[in-house]
Amino acid sequence: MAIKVELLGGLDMLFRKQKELSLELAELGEVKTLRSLIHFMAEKIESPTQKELFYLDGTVRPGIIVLVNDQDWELLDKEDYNLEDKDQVVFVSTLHGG
Amino acid sequence: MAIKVELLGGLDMLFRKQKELSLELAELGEVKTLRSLIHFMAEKIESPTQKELFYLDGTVRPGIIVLVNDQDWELLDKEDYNLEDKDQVVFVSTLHGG
Amino acid sequence: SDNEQEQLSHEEYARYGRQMILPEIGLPGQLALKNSSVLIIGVGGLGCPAAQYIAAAGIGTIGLLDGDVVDKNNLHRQVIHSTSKEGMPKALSAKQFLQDLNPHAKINTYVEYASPQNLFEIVAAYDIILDCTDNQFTRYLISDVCVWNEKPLISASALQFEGQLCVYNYCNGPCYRCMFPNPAPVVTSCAKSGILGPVVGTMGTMQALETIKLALSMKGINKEPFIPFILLFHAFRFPQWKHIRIRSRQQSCESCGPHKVLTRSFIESSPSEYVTRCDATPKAAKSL
Amino acid sequence: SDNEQEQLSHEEYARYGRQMILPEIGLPGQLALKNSSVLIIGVGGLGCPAAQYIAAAGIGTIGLLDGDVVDKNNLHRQVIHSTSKEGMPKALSAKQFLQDLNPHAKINTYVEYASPQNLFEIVAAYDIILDCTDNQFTRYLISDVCVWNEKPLISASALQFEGQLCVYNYCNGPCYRCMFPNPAPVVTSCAKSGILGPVVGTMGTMQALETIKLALSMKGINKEPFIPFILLFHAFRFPQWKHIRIRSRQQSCESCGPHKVLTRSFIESSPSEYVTRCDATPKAAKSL
Ligand SMILES: [Zn+2]
Ligand SMILES: [Zn+2]
Repeated sequence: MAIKVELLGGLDMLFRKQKELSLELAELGEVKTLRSLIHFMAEKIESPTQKELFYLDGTVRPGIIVLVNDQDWELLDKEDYNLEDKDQVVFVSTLHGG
Repeated sequence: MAIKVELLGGLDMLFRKQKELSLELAELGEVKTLRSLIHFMAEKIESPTQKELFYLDGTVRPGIIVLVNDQDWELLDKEDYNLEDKDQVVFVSTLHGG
Repeated sequence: SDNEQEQLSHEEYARYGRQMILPEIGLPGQLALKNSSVLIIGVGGLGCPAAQYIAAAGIGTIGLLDGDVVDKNNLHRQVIHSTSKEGMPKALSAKQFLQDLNPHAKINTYVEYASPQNLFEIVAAYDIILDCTDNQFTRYLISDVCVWNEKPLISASALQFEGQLCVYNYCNGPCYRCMFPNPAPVVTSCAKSGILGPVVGTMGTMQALETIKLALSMKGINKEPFIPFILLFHAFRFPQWKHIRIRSRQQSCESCGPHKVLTRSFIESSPSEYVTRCDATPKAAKSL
Repeated sequence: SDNEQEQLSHEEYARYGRQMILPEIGLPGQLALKNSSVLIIGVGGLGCPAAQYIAAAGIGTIGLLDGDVVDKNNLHRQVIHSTSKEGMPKALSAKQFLQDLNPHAKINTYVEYASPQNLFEIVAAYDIILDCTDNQFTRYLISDVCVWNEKPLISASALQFEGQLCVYNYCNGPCYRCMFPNPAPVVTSCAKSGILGPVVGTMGTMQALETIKLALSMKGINKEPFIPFILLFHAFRFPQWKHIRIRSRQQSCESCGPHKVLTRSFIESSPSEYVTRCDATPKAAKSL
């Protein structure tokens, strides 16, 4: 029971340049929702100022969207979505350059 | 037990402009290989001159490549690959324009 | 509308023949393009290729809005300007280039930056708006003005090796604030973080493609249903592209929802309060 | 090599600053681009944007090979030529444009078509070859010549609303004949079937991107392993892009395998037999 997490829009910089990681769902504890995953990911960031660039008020900070299996999490249950085996989750920060 | 077949590179023109189709694996008969699928698809083309644009000497004509789950069939067993539930097969004809 | 043109000249037939031969376009499609008007906001890394392909394809009326001037140090990605035009306003440099590429296009230039003061009037005159700018404030402003004017918005952005593209405010699709209700605390720019030319070039060219698809759709030529999406690109990932289905218009949206507050009168009468809706005060280092 | 340049001028530092700031490029990467040479075969719908972004990025030496002249009826996709250059050889028209975009590039022009007679010598002088042509015969010829000269080949093609891109003959990746051992019986062209400008434009821009990645990789700057792939694009599909892993070099290949027969001497001494290896006699109507 594993999922894949990919980081886009510069978010890899907050996770020691890791582009993606594989996770056993068991690592998230009892509740295997996107909320648990966000919390789990936030814990990986040591510096508080860096953490704020990912995690704010219990969820991802403004400007980050979450995708599950090529769908916007808004089409699912957002933080309450229950992760399943082989899910592919992407955290992506919006870009403003041009 | 179904698969999805997509047609690219103009091949949809040979199949009444169908871009993609869903198939029950049972429709292929006993042997559910890519070879069976190619034969099954060729049978859908009525005009012999059109059929030759897809099917030649028992397989796809030169210039067509076959992809399964975003992989070249040459990395699998080509015609002998055994199709599985939810496989995504693409037939694509090479383009020469520019 | 009353100004729709029903004819192509012989010259236009010949020039657009290779795309009119496509059954999805034909003469009705080419006339639809000719009778469409497109405003390109920002004639930089995104706006250069977008304008180039939009003009080449026969969009009848093109607006170019940019207050900046040509700078050699941006020519690695702003590829319709040139070394000999250093210092010329980008909108005028682009018009000169585009007019020789396609003399049939009517090109309007606005040598100014997008602002709450000028944007409502300019946007009102066009069918389709392209966000080719490079900062968060302007991106929110353009979206809010497009919502107020009921104009579809084709927005792209790029940084380093990545690009994003989204069609906003079309059919039941989201506006920019539906996707991003609150401004992000961190802002970087191409000048600070860098950008590779063909990355932003690909995104701008794809904006031109979506513009043509949208113009054909708005005039009833292309009848494929519109499904809200965002395209994500990264030059060094496998796969390089993701094509994502996104939310539809959000009831809770402050710009386009039933209880919207970010109306034209709010934006014009409360400039300092409006700024806070478009740019978060950075709480953390701007070093992402 | 002996001709490698170790320095950038002040002007070059400023011009390329926005891409040198990328840690994956930096000064060593920019010097790698300056010390690279790229041959663009075909300056049409693919070659125009490819040349534009390759020149802008600072590739030091660029060859442009095309025997054709500028034609207004192709300007909907050949977007660095222009109406006022009607009738001028495309290679010269492109050089004029590119030299004003970036005067630092050294640009060689070849006003001729690729042929078994001229291509071996010209290809030998470049590090990376781009196939931006529009017919099957030339595509096989370019691949065979690149195999013989041990040059990587970045190939793209487009028709109607579709595009394809592949890097051939690099590391252990396939050559064009490994992918397509025999010519296809059906050939269509952009003139007959039509093509949309931004579709071919996107593919050409992506060729420029892969060129930069390859130049960085060949000079040891980019150390990511090369995985053979083909990119497939369709403007009206969801998803628009597929990024496919493909076969490696094939033992059975008549061009690059251990028992190859399509050597330089075969190609030069048996022209009529060679043609049959590059173009199938159509058995069926050319109407696909
Ligand atoms: Zn909204
Ligand atoms: Zn080979």
